[in-house]
Amino acid sequence: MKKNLRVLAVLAAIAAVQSAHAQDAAAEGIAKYREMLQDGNPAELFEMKGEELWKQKRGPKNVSLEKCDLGKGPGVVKGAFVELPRFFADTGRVQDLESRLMTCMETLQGIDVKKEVNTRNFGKGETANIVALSTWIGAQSMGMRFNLSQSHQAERDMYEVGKRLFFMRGGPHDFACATCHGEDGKRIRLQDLPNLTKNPGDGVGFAAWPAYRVSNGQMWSMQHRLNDCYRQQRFPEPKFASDVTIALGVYMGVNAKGAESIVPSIKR
Amino acid sequence: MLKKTVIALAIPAAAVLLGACTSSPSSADYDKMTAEVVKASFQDRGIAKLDRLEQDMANKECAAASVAGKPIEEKVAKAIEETEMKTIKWPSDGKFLGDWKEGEKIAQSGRGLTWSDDVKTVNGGNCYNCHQISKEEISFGTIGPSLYNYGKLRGVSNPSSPESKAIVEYTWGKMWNARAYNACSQMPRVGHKGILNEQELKHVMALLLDPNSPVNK
Amino acid sequence: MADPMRIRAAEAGGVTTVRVLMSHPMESGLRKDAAGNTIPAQYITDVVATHNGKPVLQATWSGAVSQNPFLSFKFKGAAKGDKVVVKWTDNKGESRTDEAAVS
Amino acid sequence: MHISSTRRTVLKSTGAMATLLSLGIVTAEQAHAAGRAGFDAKTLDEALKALGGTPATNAQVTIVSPDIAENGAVVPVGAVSKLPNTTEIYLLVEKNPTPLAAGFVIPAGTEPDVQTRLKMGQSTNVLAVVKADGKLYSASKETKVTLGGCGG
Repeated sequence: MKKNLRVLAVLAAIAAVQSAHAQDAAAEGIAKYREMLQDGNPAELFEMKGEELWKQKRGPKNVSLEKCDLGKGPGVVKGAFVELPRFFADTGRVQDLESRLMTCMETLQGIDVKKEVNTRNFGKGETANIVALSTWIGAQSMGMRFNLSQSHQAERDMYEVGKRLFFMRGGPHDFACATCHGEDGKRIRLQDLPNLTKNPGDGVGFAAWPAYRVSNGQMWSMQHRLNDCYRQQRFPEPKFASDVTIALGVYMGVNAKGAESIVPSIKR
Repeated sequence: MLKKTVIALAIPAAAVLLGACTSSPSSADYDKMTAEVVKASFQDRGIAKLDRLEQDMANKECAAASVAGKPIEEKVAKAIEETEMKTIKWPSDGKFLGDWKEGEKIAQSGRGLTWSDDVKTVNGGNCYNCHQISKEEISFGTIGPSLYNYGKLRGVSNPSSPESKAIVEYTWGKMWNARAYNACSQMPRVGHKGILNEQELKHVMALLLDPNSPVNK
Repeated sequence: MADPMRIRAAEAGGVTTVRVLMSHPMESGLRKDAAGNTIPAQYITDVVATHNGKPVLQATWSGAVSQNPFLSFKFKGAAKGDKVVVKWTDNKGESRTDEAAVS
Repeated sequence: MHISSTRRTVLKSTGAMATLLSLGIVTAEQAHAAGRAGFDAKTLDEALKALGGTPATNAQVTIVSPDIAENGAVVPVGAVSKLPNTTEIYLLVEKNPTPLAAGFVIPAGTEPDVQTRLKMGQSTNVLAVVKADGKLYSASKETKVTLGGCGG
């Protein structure tokens, strides 16, 4: 069932790619390549690790994360991913999946995550654990559609801040998120660029991360994806789970309303 | 009365305070909130320092227009273009074209100026990321227009002839500072921001305008 | 210690398709790090799959197999519930064995 | 539920060849010689020589590899043989520094149909070489490797 949904979403994404560049043999060849990669996505290795981390007793308090409230009540995982980021009353903040996991690891397990998370090495320690957890939690909402809340004022505020960040031009190249992701049907080199100012379609853009990157064999959560976007934008670095990253998540997530999640996906 | 405690977190605090007196914050309130979020969120890394977040008039006005979902005001656009036009430096020796083979290498490279580069990294032009250029390279972007046959289509058979002067100068100026011609152009201000130096720009000029370049075959 | 493999074995019409994902860097020994030093080779050299103790596939690999390797193959004669065991060994002598039931 | 279907056991061992030896599917000499013959070869010809000579192309052998790969780090490659008594399958990437990438021994009862993912440094011919009834046959196709990403 889960597998079928994944395949359907991928086929839809490939069909979209093919119609956009029907006459472009190269693009078709690449769509075929991506289709071939779907069977055997190493993201599943991270999913396994994430599930284990969720259930395992860890930290100074020696408890699991099974009581963690991801927004749908303590321990409810299914469907949580497609509603994040959202406002959490206990922290008084809008939080994305990764920052919420940090809260749970701190409060439930007593792990000093703030000291542990490090954008300089997403593949090590607690940062890698958060990536694996995000992969598994994301996968539990596979085939579900994004539906972020905008009912709390703080959520609406974060959307407006995110929108401003999306269009903010700076750095030596004057790039903004919008430079690459503000219009339909554009490519950078051969990569199709989703238009993130609206719902770019099922399984693309916000609905495709966490993803396994074949170019470097790493599993990337949205925090890592945004971090590398800013690197390529030639900006300074956004801190892990900082409000810039969360506001952009709200902006993209709200815009993606109705898009089907194919997480965990596989990417170039 | 109880003293009100202001929560240290920028966003919920703003929401609470603003929510108390007005139904929803104004666009200017959000601009301010965004500035605070930016200040709290970014950090220096490698050669990418916080000063890169400072916005000049051109970036500020163009971003504001995008947020509002409207084209930039004509008056503002003119002012930007005039300011940017003054930044263009013309070749010191009067020669506009270098070696197209070198130009192709620069056009291919997307390196330089990220926090994972260092000061010694030779910057690329990032050209193929957005433009089709030579026919041979099938991996090209479409954010900018195709530049295939750039010189040929514009009738440049001899770049140093008087007939070609206008287009040669325009091409140089456009690469030095694209926003002198189009206030909110997405193209980096390649010369003005020091992404490529004069010699490197000459090589890219040759790639586009030399009749022997594969671009014009 | 190496992370577990992900093994799926599905029987249909007498043929069992086995799909395996292995957690491994597959470092070829040909790459250099940022400082220009060669990254030492570490890759899986041997993979053996068995069904009821009988070998159903043996693979010999070089460092040209991609990171976090994927392997898929088909064999006859397994019933649902049977165990498929996969073991890999790398050039440094590290190894890992996991199993899955045929579904 | 699929996750719990994989039970994890870690075993200390002296290597897969030892397992093969103990299982009796290879003799000690075979384990030593067959082990890595051809994997050090620097050219396609040398690699083929190590496998036993130049194979004849045969339509019953299929190489599966994409026309274009978006990234050379992970290219899906597979081979299928319809030749009776296929006992070995090899995958070779002509322009890699060492072309022989993978070899598979196919016992009776296993179908000559394997898939994996290979690295390719540049556009190249990809070959499947199979041994059937003791003779070598091959199929090849070209895969173009494009420069992905932003060139940075």
